[in-house]
This record gives sequence, structure tokens and C-alpha cells, in this order.
Amino acid sequence: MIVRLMQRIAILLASLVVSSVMVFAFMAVLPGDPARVALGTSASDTAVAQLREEFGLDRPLVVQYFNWVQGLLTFDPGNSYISQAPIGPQIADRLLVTLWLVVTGMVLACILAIPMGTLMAVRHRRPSGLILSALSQVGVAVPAFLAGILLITVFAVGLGWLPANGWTPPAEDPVLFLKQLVLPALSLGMVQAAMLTRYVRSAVLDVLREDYLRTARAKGLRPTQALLRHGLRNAAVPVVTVLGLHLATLLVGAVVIERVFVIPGLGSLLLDSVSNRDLIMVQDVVMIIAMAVLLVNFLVDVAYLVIDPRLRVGGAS
Amino acid sequence: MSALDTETAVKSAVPAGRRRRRPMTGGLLVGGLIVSVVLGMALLSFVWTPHAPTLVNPSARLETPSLEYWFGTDKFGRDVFSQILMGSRTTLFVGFVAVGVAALVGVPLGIVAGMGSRWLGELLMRGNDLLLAFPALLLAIMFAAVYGASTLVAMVAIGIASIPNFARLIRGGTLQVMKTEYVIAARAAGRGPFAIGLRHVLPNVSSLVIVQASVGFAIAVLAEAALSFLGFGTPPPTPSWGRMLQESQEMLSSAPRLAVFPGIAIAVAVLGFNLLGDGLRDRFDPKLEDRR
Amino acid sequence: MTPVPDTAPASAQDSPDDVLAVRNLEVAVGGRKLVEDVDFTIRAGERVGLIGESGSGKSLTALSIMGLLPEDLRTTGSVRLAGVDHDLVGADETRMSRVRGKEIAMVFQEPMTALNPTMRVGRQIAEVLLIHRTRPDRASARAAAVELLAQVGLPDPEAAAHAYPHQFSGGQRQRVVLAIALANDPALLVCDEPTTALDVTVQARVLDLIVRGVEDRRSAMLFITHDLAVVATVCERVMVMYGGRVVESGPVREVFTRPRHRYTQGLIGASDLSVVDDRGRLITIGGSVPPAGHFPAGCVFRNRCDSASESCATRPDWRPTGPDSGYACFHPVPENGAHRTGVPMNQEAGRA
Amino acid sequence: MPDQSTSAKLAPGAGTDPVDAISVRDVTRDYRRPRTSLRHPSPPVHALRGVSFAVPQGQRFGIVGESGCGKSTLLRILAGLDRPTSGSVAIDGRDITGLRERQLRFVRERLQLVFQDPMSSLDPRMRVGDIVGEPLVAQGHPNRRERVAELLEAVGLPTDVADRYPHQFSGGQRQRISIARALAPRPKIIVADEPVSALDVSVRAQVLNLIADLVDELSLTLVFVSHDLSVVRHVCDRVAVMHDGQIVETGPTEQVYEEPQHPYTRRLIAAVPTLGKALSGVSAADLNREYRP
Repeated sequence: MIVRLMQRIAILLASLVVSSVMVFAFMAVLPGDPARVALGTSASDTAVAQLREEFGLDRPLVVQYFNWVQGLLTFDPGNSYISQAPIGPQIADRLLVTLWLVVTGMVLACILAIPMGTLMAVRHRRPSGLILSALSQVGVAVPAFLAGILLITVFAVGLGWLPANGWTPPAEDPVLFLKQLVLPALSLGMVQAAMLTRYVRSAVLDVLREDYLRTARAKGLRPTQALLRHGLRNAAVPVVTVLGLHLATLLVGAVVIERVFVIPGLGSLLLDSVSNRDLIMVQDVVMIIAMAVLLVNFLVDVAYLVIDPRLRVGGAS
Repeated sequence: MSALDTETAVKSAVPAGRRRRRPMTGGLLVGGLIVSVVLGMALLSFVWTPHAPTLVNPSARLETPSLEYWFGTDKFGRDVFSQILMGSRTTLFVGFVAVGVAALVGVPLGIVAGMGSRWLGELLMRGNDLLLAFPALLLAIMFAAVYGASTLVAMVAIGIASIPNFARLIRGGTLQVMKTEYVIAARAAGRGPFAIGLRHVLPNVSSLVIVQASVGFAIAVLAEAALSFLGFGTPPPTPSWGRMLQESQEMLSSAPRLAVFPGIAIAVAVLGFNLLGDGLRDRFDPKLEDRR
Repeated sequence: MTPVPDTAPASAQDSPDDVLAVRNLEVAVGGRKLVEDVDFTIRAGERVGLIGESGSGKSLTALSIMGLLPEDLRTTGSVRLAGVDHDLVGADETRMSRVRGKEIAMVFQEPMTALNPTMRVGRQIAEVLLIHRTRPDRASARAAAVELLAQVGLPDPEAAAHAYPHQFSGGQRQRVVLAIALANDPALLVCDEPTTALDVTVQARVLDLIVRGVEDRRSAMLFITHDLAVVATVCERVMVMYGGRVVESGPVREVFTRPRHRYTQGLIGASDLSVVDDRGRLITIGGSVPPAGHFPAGCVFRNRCDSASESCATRPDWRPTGPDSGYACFHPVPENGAHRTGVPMNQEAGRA
Repeated sequence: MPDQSTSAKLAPGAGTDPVDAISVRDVTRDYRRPRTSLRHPSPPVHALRGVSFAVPQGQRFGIVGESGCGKSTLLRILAGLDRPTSGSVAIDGRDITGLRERQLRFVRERLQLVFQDPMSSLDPRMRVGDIVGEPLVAQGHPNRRERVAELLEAVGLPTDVADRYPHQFSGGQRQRISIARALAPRPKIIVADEPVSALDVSVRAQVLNLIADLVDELSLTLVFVSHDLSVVRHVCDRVAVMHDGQIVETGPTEQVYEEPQHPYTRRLIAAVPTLGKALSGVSAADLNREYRP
């Protein structure tokens, strides 16, 4: 168990290092001088040179890389080339907003998808299961931003029940916060739920075909009991994998949803930085998102160790 | 007799000659139909659109659907139906290139990772997992930040981000094929790894490739729409469903139909590719079924 | 699924001793019959073998008795179990679940996948006691589980109860499955190829445990296998299935030494590797076993049978030769001619 | 350990025969296991531990053992598909142990395999003709079509099956196809890995007869691996009993069966149920009891 855990940690660290090199290298090879890009073509050479020196852009790439990593590790990634404002606090604020969205969306998705998917699997031959299955297929086909637009059209523009956009921190006005959270979280969650439902369905269907489920029924458990007692834990393994993988999709989905609902999250920050050509900010935000995904994949690996006893005792069987 | 044997018993009740061909499922039929329609629309747009899709006509702004303008016009007076037709071209083009890139890199990668030593396989798959940390949209935004937004950037980014899906699936299939006795027999017959990969592995994982291509197409359509929606995809004036949606957003209260048509187009196209993919998966050999 | 009314004469069944009475059992998928006209009775404590090759329908018969067939297979006929006041064919899941694991239990072929990989073995055994409330509480069920593990000969049953299935070998897992099946002292134990996936020495051990298990509990047993020698070792009576029908049945010694059906005769010949002709060749049955549901009409064996004639195109009637024995063949092996094909038992036994 | 006594007997060749078809000298094969503890690496699995034997030309040599005894590993090493950790293997007198894939060509021509599983041993996407002809392609054989037709006929299949796919055949027919493929490059040695274990009893005898006929007609050397003692007894002249990575006993088949020396062999033979034993009153409990003469 410990060895497995250490292996996972080593893989996580290696992945973080490699991905940071990738992000850095990608940004470093870009055509043109970031300082020139930041100041615009009309800036004087001395101003550019000054900016370069200020941000250490004149130093060797390796030094720049380590400075950057050090900045990330100490939560002090320096200042933006463009606004000159410190990057750290901005990212932290925005990250919090995005996390609210993503976590609410994910929780909504799980609440909807796990029972629905199980039901679909159990009734996969009956009309109710087929209808649910068709619905989920349609759900998968609707992009989150389209769902957002539809929700706005119906609930904000049409019925006027909820605000169409905006964001208020929970500490400021909890009620407004919740009102503003509902639609974006729902658009993320519903689409995610549709996808997740299909994975839950296929995982449960697989488990339903397992010999040990037949053993359970031969013991005298009714099919539903057998599934609940013996099936779900085993079906959880593939579903957890998908949850991990889909967190990346969800994070990216949030980028689009933030744009739809005008929410000042990490996504908006990324998009704004791209349009402002604030490359150091882009680099940092991309790295934060990549780190989040890698971290979640690591947690998924650890979750396996908890769910599946076969992985805990290494080598056996 | 295990459950599997019972299944074989049931399956073998089907006449031997037809054992491999299973009846068309509804999903496969509907999926195939939708995909054909989208393909037809794209082909049609080369020879005919009711109006020039990019023609700005100030005298016909925000027309409601009519015989003249089937889906109405947008705030610049452009015909929505013509734009949808042209948009299908963009969508399919992006899908083809993205899936092509992903398959061309991912399939060989998966096969090599499955046939090579365990060490090599693990290494390739770890690198593969790393790519998962950069979803299509993030890659495309990064690319766009550096090279500027363009269809090419969108396609390549979506393609690169889809490589892991192919590689992972194909590696799984390859590992299964490599365990079979016919591969051992081929080795004992003196076949080299290249011949085995080409003659045994590739044909036996080809159904996986087709299924994943179909599903990958759906993913690409979604990603392209999202990118265009954000302004990182196809630049104006080339029509694109995603950008049509984005342009519609400011008119939601006055002309919600502007969001409806491209929205339906995207959803139906994605649905079509997904249904096709799932249908094909059910139809092909269940032994090499996708193991997610 | 409606149970077919019992048409067989009442005198031939329902003697107080009968544990299981199967009448006119039929399993079909999409109009294709996989099992047809299966009729038999098992008495208390009796060990009956059901023998057949692939596609013979032997496993489907077992699963239909348990009510565990896949949904798309239809069962008709009647299966009555002593002490159960309803027909098992067509009974709903709630009623069947009260019978399964208590009155009838089953051991499956594939021990590697028959146990839940994420649940400790002790709990999996205790569960069957708790479901049927044969033990009042968790603690006593757990103690009983350890006791059962000891009975099936697992060393250190306490530790075994605490382990997960993947920590056991195939043979050990099959013993756990057996412990689960025997936990509630079932009236009938159904074994479906329980040792086919096991090594010879392990098979011997598991067979021994199965026989001792049912003997100790005075349980009846239906033992399904393709291996003639195993059935002869374990059972008192045997039914030979081919093409979804029982083609011959009778006491083990009688069927294996004086087979009447041509298929039984061929099967015994083909499985005996110690008998060769003057050219050193084994006795064979021509052709191959058709896939399930694709056997010829009339006598199911006629396309592989040397004695087949035109009359075999109609279905042969069951010809009883005793209370529990009989065959369905137009051209049976003559009673005095059996010595040519039966087992040369003295020779063989002497060798072992 | 009793294998000391047998290893002396096993010492290959002794130079009397011209050349043994197969000669295995003190072969071991270790596999590494993934590490489970931080401090120590996991102990390696010893799949083979000092295996030695020789098969003279034309002999039918049986290898008997239960799952995990190392017989599959041994077989892969014989076929040049795996390498021993130590020891040497010679085919027709030529050492194959340190050879590269290219240099193994003579093994590929001289030694062919027949597998257990008639489902997985034939590529479902290839036509029967291509399957049987594959070794010929690999060796650049001319006149492939005629040779394939000849081979199909030899195993008792109509030649028009060449255009069909494996799934259209029954288990026994597939095994015939598998045998035809093995015979394609005119090998002198056939290594059969449980070739009849997956077959129905009524078909098994046909395939065993076919193998026996072909071995006779083509004067092949046969290595026949099986867990089924009665099958090996019928097929083989000489038998080696494997247990736990070692050959515990070897000798002429009848002798090993009639007077097993090693306790494991005795237990193994005692555990096999037979019709004859059963009818003369041997019960399951008797099978389980260790054999005492």
C-alpha cells in the first residue's frame, strides 16, 4: 500500500515538473518578445529593455524557468507585465470563484447521475430505461454554454426568476450569491450529469453481468439488493476514473460558462489575459489549471487504493 | 457454465453465418442518418445556399423566418439558414482534421505502447496522461494566445488534446490482441513485430478506431463550438455555429431564435456522432469492447 | 411466463421422499428451444449427475431450476421443490429469493469471479445466514462463517474470514463458494461444473468436500459436468443430455457399463483413451457438436449416429427400463452387445 | 529432494544419439515481481528451477503438470519466444539461448506450435487460407495456394474452407486449422500446448487420432503438454512430470504411470478420476487421499 502510494506521489511530482516545463517552453518559444508585445509596437527600445530587465526576461531561459517555478511554489508569481499588479492575489480570488462553480456543478452532477445511471442500467431493456437513456444522449450533445443560454432565456429573460448574470461573493450577500450561482452551476452540472449518467450506466451494466452478482442472487438476495450490496462498490472504480478525467472538462467548461454569465472567475481572467496579451498571466493560469487536473488524477489513483482491496495488497493474485 | 458460457450458448443459437452481423439498432440508424444529413448539408453548401451567407443586408435585419429567409436573419441581415449550411462545413472540416491528427498520432502510439516492453508502454502512457491535463479548450487558448485565433489553431489543438483518448483505447485493445494465441503463433511462424502490428493488431483494433473516431468527432464539434463561442475558433466572416451562438447572446431578449437554430444544429450533430459511435460499438465484436 | 399445468400422472411423482420434481422443462430463446422436455426427480439425499457436452443445455437446466437464467430466455414447465408451496418456474423474484440460498444452493464453474472482490470472505458467508435469518445477529453469523470455513478445510479459518477473495487460489475460492452454498443446509445443492476450472489434485479435494458436505447435511445434489469419470465418482444416478434433451438416464453403473442410447455409447467410447483399435486409433464419434439450438429435428443425435435410419427423423419416445432409468432411441445398443463398448472395468480398475 | 535422483537420468544425450531434437540443460527462468515493500525488493518468482531433459528425434514426449508448474514458460522458451535466465536450450543440436530474433529462423522452420484455445489461436479477421499460409509468407515460400490446399486436406478439411473465417467453424475444426498452420513450414518438431483440453469429449478423440496419424506419417518429434494424464498416457512414449518449476520425475510413460516414484506423481495419478476406478468403487474421498501402493 505504502509503496503504491509512493509510486503515485512520484508520478504526480514528475508530471508536475514535466508539465511546467512544457508550459514554460511553449510560452518561451512564442514569436516576438513578450516585453515588446506587452508595451505595444510604439514603445521605445529603452522602455522595452527596462521592462525586460524588470521581469528578468534578459536572463537565460533556465534561470527564468526556475524563477517562475519558485514564484509559483511561494505563491508569489510576481507582477503582470501589463497591469503591473501582483498576479498571486488575482489568481487566488478568481480561483475561489471558479471552485465554487466547479464543485457545485460536480456535486449536482453526481446527485443527478448516480441514481439515474443506476436506474437506466437496471431497466436497460424496459421503456423507462430507454427513455432515460435517450434523454441522457441528448443531454450529452448539448454544450454547457448552450445550456447556459437556454437557462438564461427561460429563467432570467422569460420568467425573470433569477439574475441572468453577475457574481457576488457569498460573504457580501449570501442570498444574491446563491441566486447568481444557480443558473451557471446548473448549466455545468446538467451537462456533466448527462455524461456521467452514461458512464454510471455502463459501469453498472458491466457489474450486473458479473458472476459474483449471480452468486449474490443465488444466496437469496433480490436483484436490487444484490446490486446495492455487491455491485455499487465495484461499479465505483470506473466511475471514479471518469469523475477525475471529467474534472478537467468541468474546469474548462467553467471558462466558457464564466463568459456566458459574466462571472469573474479563473476563466475570465485567462480570456482577458489572452486578449490583453498578458502572457505571464496566461502561463500562470494555464499552469494552475493543469496542476489542478494532475492533482485530481492523483486523488483518483488514491481513491482506487481505498475502493479496491486487490490494489492494496501488492503483487498478490 | 459461467455467465459467459450461457451467453455463448445464447449467441450460438443465432445461425452461424450471421453470427457477426447483428441487427441495426435504432441508435445506429438514427446516428447514421443524422451524420449523413450533416454531411449532405456541408456538400450542399458548396453548390447552393439560398443567400450568400456572409452578405450583410441592412434592409433585412432581424427578419423572422419566412419563405425568403427560412430561419430568419441576424442583426446584420445575414440569412441564418445559409450560415447554418456553411457552418456545417466548418464543423465537419474541423472534425475531420482534429480526428485525423488524433488518430494518426494516437493509434500508432497506442499500438507501440501495447506491443513494446512494459517499461516503454508505461512511459508512453504516463506521457499520454500528462496530455490529459491540457484539455482541448485550454490548449487552443494557449495556442491562440501565441499564434492568434484561427481555424487551424483550433483544429490542431483539438486534435492534440484528443490523442490520449485514442492512445489509451488502442493500447488496451492492443494488449488484449497481444495476449491471444494467434499472435504467439505468428511469432512462432517467424513474423516480425512490424508484420504482427500491421496484419494482426491493426485489423483487430480497427473497430475501436472507428468507434473512437465517431465519438471523437462529437467531441471535436463541441470543442469547436465552444472555441468559436469564445472567439478563439474560426474567425469572422466564415460562418460557424459556435460564433453564431455567441453573436446571438446579446439579442436573447429580443430574438432568442437566433440562439435556437445554431444551438439545435450543434446538439443534433453531436448527438448524431455519439449515437453512431455507440451503435458501432455495440455492433462490433464485444470482446474488444471499450474498457473505460 | 405461465407455469404449464402438470400433465404427468400423479402416481409417478410426489412421493414423500422427492426433493425436486422437474416436469416438461423447456428453455427457449426467440422461439428456438435450447432445452426441451426435461423430466426428472431427485429424492432426499440422492446425488444425481447431469452430463453433456457444450450446447447440450445442461447448464441452462441448472440455471432454470435456480431461476437465474438471463432475462431473454424463457422457461416453461414445472419445477417443484419439497417444502416450497409454489412452482419455481414463473415464481417472482421475491418468492425465489426466499428459496435460493436456503432450500436450493448453487456452486458455479468459475471460482475466480464468483466472489465479490471488494468484500471480505467472512462477510460474504455470513451474509447468506443473515439474509435468511438462520442466525440471529451479526456476531453469531460471523462465528458460523468461520466454522463453515473450517468445515471446507481452509487452514486458519479466522484469518481466512478476514481476507479478500484475491488472496486465495482458485481451489480455495471454490471452497468458499461451497461454504456459502452449504451454509443454510439446503435441501438441494446444484453444482455446475464446480471443478472444471481446477487442477486435478485440487479437483479431488473439492469433490471430496462437496460429497462430504451433502452427505453430512443429507442434502440432495444435482451435479452437472462434461466429465464422465467425475460423475461416476460422485453420483449414484446419471442423466445424459445431448441437444437440449435427456437421451438416457439410469444408475451410474448401468448407464456406463451397459449404455443403450447410441450417443451414450459413443461418448463412453470416445472418452476412454485406454481402448484403441488394431491400428492404435481411438474410438470416435463422427462430426462435431452443433451449436445450441441447431440440432437436427427428430432424434437430436441422428446426424452423427452410425445406426441412424429414416425412422430417426421422428422423435424417439422415452423408453423406461426401470423406475429411474430409460432412453430415447430407435436403435438402442442391444443389451447383450454392450460388452463391446462398455467400460472394461476390471482392467482399468486394476491399473489404478 | 527427489529430483536429484532424476536429474542424473535426465542428463541429455550422452552422445549416443546422433542429435537430440530438443535438449534442455539446467534451464531456470525467474520473473521479477513489482515491489511491495519500501525496504526490500520483492523476491523473484522462480518459474523454472533447473529443468533438464532431452527429446530424441521422433519421440513423443509428454509434459504433465498442474497450473503454475512452469510448463507454459518452458514451452515458450523451447519455441524461442522467451529466454531462460540461465541454462541452455538446443534445437537439433543448435543452441538457441543467446540468439537474436533473426538468427532464430531455423527454429521457426523446424519447430511449430499448436495451442489450447481454438477461439483465441486463430485471428478472427483473417481467412483460413491466410492463417494456414502465414508461416509460409514469413518464410518466403513459393506456391502458397497449393501448399495450403494440401495442408487442409491433410487435416481432413475440404479445401474450399480457405476462403472462410474462423468463426464459421466448430472447436474441433478450428483445432484442425491450427494444426494445418503448424505443419505449413514442414517442421520436424511440433510442440502442442493442451491441444484438446478445450474440446468436447466426442471431438477430442478425433483430434488425438489426427495428431497421432500426422506424427507417424511425417515422422515428427512431438512435445505434448497437458494437465490431463490420461491424454498424455495415450499419446506419449515418454513423460516428464513437472511441479513447482521442476521436473520431479521422468521416464517411459507406462512405467511412470504404473510405478510412480515421486510422491507428487503418486498424488497426481491417484487424484485423477476414471470411469473404471469410479465403477469399482473409488470415491471422491479416495481420490483425495494420497496414493499408497
